[in-house]
Amino acid sequence: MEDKIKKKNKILESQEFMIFIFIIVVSIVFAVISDNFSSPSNIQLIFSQVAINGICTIGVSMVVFLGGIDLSSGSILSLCAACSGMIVNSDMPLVVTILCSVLIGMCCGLLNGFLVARLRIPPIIATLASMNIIRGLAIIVTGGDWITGFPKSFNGIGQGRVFGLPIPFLIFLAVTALAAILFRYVNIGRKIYAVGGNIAAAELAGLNVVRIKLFAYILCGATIGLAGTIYASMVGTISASTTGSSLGFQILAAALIGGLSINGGKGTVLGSFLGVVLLGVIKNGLILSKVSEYWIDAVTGSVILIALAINAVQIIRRQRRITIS
Amino acid sequence: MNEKPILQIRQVEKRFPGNYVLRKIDLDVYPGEVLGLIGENGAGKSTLMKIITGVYSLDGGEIIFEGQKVSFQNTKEALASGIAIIHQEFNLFQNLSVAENIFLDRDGYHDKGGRVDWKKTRQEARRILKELGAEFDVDTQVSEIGVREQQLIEIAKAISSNAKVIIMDEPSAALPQNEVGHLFDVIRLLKERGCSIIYVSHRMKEIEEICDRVAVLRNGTNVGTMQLANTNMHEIITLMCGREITDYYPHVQLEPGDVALQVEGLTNQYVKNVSFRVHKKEILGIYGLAGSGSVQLAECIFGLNRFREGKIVTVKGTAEKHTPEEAMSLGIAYVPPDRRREGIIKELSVEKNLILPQLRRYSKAGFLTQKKIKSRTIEYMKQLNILAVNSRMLLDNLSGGNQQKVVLARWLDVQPDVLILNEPTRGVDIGAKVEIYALIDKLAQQGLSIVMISSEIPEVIGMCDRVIVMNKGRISGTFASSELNQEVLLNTASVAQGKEG
Amino acid sequence: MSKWKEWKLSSSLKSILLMLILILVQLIWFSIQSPYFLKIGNIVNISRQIAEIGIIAIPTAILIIAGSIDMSMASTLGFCAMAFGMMMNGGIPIWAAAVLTILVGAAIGVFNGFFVAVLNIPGIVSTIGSMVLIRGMCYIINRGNPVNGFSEGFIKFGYADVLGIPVSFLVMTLLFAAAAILLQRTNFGVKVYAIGNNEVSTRFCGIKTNRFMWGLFILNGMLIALASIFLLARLGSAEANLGQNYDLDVLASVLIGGISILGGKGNITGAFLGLLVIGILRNGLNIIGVSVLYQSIILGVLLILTAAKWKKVKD
Amino acid sequence: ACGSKETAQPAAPETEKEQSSETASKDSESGEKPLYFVNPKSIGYAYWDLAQKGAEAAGADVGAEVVFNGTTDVNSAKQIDMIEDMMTRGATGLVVAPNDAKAVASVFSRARAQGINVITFDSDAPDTERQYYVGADTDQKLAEQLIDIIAEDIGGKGEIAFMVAGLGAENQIAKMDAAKAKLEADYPDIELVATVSSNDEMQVSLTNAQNLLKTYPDLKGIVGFAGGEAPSAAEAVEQAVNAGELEAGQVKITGIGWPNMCRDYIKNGTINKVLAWQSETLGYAGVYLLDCLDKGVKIEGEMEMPNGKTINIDGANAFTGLIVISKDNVDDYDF
Ligand SMILES: Nc1ncnc2c1ncn2[C@@H]1O[C@H](COP(=O)(O)OP(=O)(O)OP(=O)(O)O)[C@@H](O)[C@H]1O
Ligand SMILES: Nc1ncnc2c1ncn2[C@@H]1O[C@H](COP(=O)(O)OP(=O)(O)OP(=O)(O)O)[C@@H](O)[C@H]1O
Ligand SMILES: [Mg+2]
Ligand SMILES: [Mg+2]
Repeated sequence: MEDKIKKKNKILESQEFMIFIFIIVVSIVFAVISDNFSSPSNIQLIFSQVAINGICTIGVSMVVFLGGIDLSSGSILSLCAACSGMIVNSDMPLVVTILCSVLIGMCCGLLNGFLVARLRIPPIIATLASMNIIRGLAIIVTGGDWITGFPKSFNGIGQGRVFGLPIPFLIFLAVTALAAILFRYVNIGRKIYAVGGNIAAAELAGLNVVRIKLFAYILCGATIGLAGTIYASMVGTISASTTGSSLGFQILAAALIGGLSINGGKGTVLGSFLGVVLLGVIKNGLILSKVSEYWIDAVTGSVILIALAINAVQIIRRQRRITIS
Repeated sequence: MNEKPILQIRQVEKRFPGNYVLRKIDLDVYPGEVLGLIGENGAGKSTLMKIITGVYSLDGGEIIFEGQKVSFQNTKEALASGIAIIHQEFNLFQNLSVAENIFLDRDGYHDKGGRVDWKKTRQEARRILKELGAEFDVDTQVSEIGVREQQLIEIAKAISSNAKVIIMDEPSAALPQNEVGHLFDVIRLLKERGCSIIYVSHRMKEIEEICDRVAVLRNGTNVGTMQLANTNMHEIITLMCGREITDYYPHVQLEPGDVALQVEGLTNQYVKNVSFRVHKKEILGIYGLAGSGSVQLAECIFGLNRFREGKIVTVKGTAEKHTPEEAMSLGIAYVPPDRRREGIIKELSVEKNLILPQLRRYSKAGFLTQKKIKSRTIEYMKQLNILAVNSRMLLDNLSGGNQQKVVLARWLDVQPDVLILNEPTRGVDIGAKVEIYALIDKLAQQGLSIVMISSEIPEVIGMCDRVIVMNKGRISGTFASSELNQEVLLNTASVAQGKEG
Repeated sequence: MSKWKEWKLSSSLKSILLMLILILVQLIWFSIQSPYFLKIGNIVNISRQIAEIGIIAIPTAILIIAGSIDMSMASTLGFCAMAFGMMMNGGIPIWAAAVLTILVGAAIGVFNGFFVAVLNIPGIVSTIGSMVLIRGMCYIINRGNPVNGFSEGFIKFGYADVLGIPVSFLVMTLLFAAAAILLQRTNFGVKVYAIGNNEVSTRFCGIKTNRFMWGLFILNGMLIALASIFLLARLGSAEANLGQNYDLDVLASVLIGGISILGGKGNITGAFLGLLVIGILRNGLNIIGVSVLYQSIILGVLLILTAAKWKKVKD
Repeated sequence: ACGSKETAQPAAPETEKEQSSETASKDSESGEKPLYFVNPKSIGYAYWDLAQKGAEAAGADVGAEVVFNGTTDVNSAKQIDMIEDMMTRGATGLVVAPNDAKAVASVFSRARAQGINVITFDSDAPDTERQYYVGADTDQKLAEQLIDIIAEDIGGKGEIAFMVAGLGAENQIAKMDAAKAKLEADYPDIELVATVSSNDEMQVSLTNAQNLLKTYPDLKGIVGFAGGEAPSAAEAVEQAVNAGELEAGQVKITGIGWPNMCRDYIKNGTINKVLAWQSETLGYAGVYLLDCLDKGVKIEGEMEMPNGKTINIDGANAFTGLIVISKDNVDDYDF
């Protein structure tokens, strides 16, 4: 009985629950302001709009759990999307395209992992560097050309729907679920949390920290690779120099709102998921509410800060309340 | 002992950049024995233990375990072969649960595909903790539990593996006295099962109580290994320090002077209506088990914690709500218990660590007065016998005991009327301890009031004039040191009292 | 025993030495590659081009040493420049507008510092929020239009020099010198390093760490505002997206300069040298005519080379 | 700020030429080729790649060395740094697509003072000392033509929306202002309901377009003022039509659009017409005009360039002309 209450309190106090409430509140506000916001088709739209950033955010969350960071995610997305487009245009089947894209993403992840784990470069520097390098590669690979004109058959993965839900969103859900399972029930996932929590202890305990870091970065790359193919299919045109250029910061914002700590070891996949959804709802809602185009950034920034502030106040309150056992 | 040793250390050598740490060490460990390992701070105990378990590589010699030469790459390999270690510093994942900290990545607790067996993890954790006399929720995050519980987890980690040799590097440093009893019960149990223990500690009482043999390290060499039955503690300590120590508690009780600090009705969520007075030239002890509120009390007095009601009065004034800065201006200084987290600043020099609370005094128009700082630091290094190459050495490169002395020097330099010491000798070797005691006593003689919060009973009894015992945030008894003994202290500290927790 | 000291000292010396070698190598290489590189005019170019980034690098370095960071610096730069321009266009005398702009910077610092000092949100987190918000403000204050049409005198000021040295570069150098003295020889410096190393211990020493941090953010805002004045004078026009991506250059110089992103370590001299490395690299590659694409790859590789610890981990 | 102000005098080059005989003679003495620096707004885009091709081709045709380089991000401060660096390197002529028309004024006047010829292309900087501007047409003409196209598409009345690359970008603002003026003057029944910006990210412009369709159910038309906007809008419309949320032809789209990106949408009727020009020609013309300035060739009227294309000189402007791309001619172009 007491256990149940405790569990319930835990849920109510969790960051995830707070964002969930925040999403609901923001949605209600938008629904009041705009007639269209709550229409089923708009909700579908929001779902499909958050999918690409969402999948990438889940990927990057894996390295954030580790105590890492990935500023290069936008560049990786660009490279993978461009390559997906080029592969599709050379008449490869979808499966091959996805596999190649994922593989390329993994290579980028391997690069990051190598820099961080082997050369022990602080992740923010390492990925700042690889951001430059991979972006350069993407532009060179495409020769700066637009990648476009994909066959109709390629539209499915980015634009199709199953049970009325956009396929990209379903993939986003699946990725989230898989990641959640990985980080809750699988040894390697727990080890990633452990490394993020206390790397010195992890090393002393004989965890192969280098391999764990590599794994997380490669997995992150693979996830972004998957998102790359979806990007190509959904957006239809890729310009390597701009694709995902603001992605890195959007992901960070979503993850941080979702309660992940930049120092690692903290937060959940669900938190990232909700963070992404919150940002997506805000962006969609602001336009639907006919907010002046000049105000959109400012309002988005304010909402991010408000979410962070509410969470901070909660943490401060909770710390006051914790009594020693 | 005619049996063959289970673990043999042969001519082991270790160099760190610039200095020899271990020189041709020989040491045997026999099955089912508890081998005490003692030595001054920096003698090389931890280093030797880390070499055995593969944390460090060795530069010479060999390690033979069960007749085989071994060289582990990391603690996990050592553990798999049957040698477990409890490190001197906590190595816990604050963000993971108790149960998981014990069994993370352990074979048998996840299947081939890597799926974690949560049920088994929890059950086993619960079982082992119970064995240790601890009954806390294994699902709690480590960040939410106290130091004592954390130490128990470290111990649980080591004994959970059915190791044949368990190395315990100062496992009792963070445990209150009453818990040490539990630990010893467990050690005896392990011993019965034939497990060998290497037990490192600076507390001679413990060595005396639990060990069969004791090895003494000095300056990286093994200066002697002996049966405890054939020797006495005095001899061991003399061997360890290289000099004779006669007077452990040099305290002389003085006629107390005027009231220096008066605490009235302090109340917040941790402490309930606490009032007491400290006089000049008096050493007041505060004793309490973990969670008794003694730490919070000290933090309240020093302005680190808010209190709702009550006030603090010194000769220099009265405070109701205040900050550490104001506490300092009231003449109060505070040496916190967790040296690494709350005391030192690793990457700053000895000098700068010293002057930190008094930057204004050591600067003119914001510019540091370098000469004054240096001479003052060197003064303290001499006075407290701080071993450092020079006053600009980074604190990170000092041993723990010396770091502690720097923190002490920092607060003495504030020239306080009241000095609050929270666990001032935690993890410090006997020699240094005695030095610190002598220093404390000298300060009291000079007219300082000293409040000493400690969980080490002999220290409390030996050093204090008067002792306040705390329990669940309240004062549950006040004693003159003459009427004190271990039993009284423990009883007063643990009586059930009041309703709320 | 004395050997430890040398060994420890050298690690910070090492990174400075590495910088110096890098600069030397660049100088030699570029002057071999192009006869124009070592011309006075080009040196002046380089110094003018790095000035604003340098001015921002100073508070950034200080913040990072103190264990925080301001991700909104590029937005702040843009906003201050726009505010400054609008004030001038609104008829406020230049000097008054400059003072007001620095106050605007300070106000942004107060805002950013609030989240860090009062709400205990890490700087890297909260300033990502303010980055978006402040950029949004850039669009709001002039409804997205660029601000320009300043007096001749002001534009001249952007290229003004003293004895051939650009004013902005002089100011930046003076600020670097001041910061170096501040960090090495004053109370302020001790506090910065102490907080960056161990905030809790520092607080336990009676230092109001939160308030101090807040102060650092205000200083940061003010210096960015100063940089925005020079930038605006040089450009003569401020678009709403002014300064975008400046943060990456600033961070790269500071980090290449050996300042640890984890706080508490590194020194301002390193940041200055890091700035030179990047400034010379950009200019040199431009002059030889290397495509910017390869430039960014080269920059990435350089970051890696300077930050990598090639030695083995164990012991 | 429309690009049609006449500031520079066509005759000016000759006099300048004489003033700067120092550099010129140095070039001819050493027999070195002139060095022309062509500086786009940024690099890595197909649009600028084509401009590079054109510029380099022109360099080969007129016998000049052409260096084509720009920043990776749209950033006027870095752009100016780069121009300065190239001046140091001894460029004898500049062809620049300024990110910020005002910010380049100072560097242009220093270049002119050193006798370096300056031409803007793609985007003008009319209040500077640049000698000529090479563009497809003025921002005003372009915007007006786009409004005419959309007005015809939607039958002269209804709600429309604008999609731009950057809200704060000078050339986007100029086009928007002209378009608004045109709407006000000629099409009182057309209502501009919203403007959204994408920062040149395709994903963002797609999202923007989708949101527009949701927000304004009565929306009749979308005008895109940068190359990525119209195709994104078309993509959004097609997806909505496929999902059954929109009727085909309900929302018309026009804008600046490159044939390769819009081909499918034009062919299947999602887009009726877009306006385009060949950046290759712009690059070519920029270098060609620079060379004319250098050699003292008279610049006036309709000029045929060595590659066979013609440009129209109108005061200080040189126009290569806009192409209306529709079903009929979309296959004639490959860019
Ligand atoms: N990481 C290191 N780098 C260089 N030298 C080290 C390092 N760690 C330990 N040492 C050296 O090892 C010696 C022994 O240290 P060690 O930690 O083994 O002492 P100890 O006997 O465990 O002391 P204590 O009783 O305080 O725990 C020190 O004097 C020091 O010179
Ligand atoms: N990086 C280092 N370089 C050189 N010497 C070091 C280094 N780290 C530690 N030491 C030396 O190691 C010795 C032991 O350090 P350590 O931190 O283990 O303290 P300790 O001996 O365990 O003290 P205590 O038991 O009081 O904690 C000290 O003498 C110190 O000078
Ligand atoms: Mg030790
Ligand atoms: Mg130690």
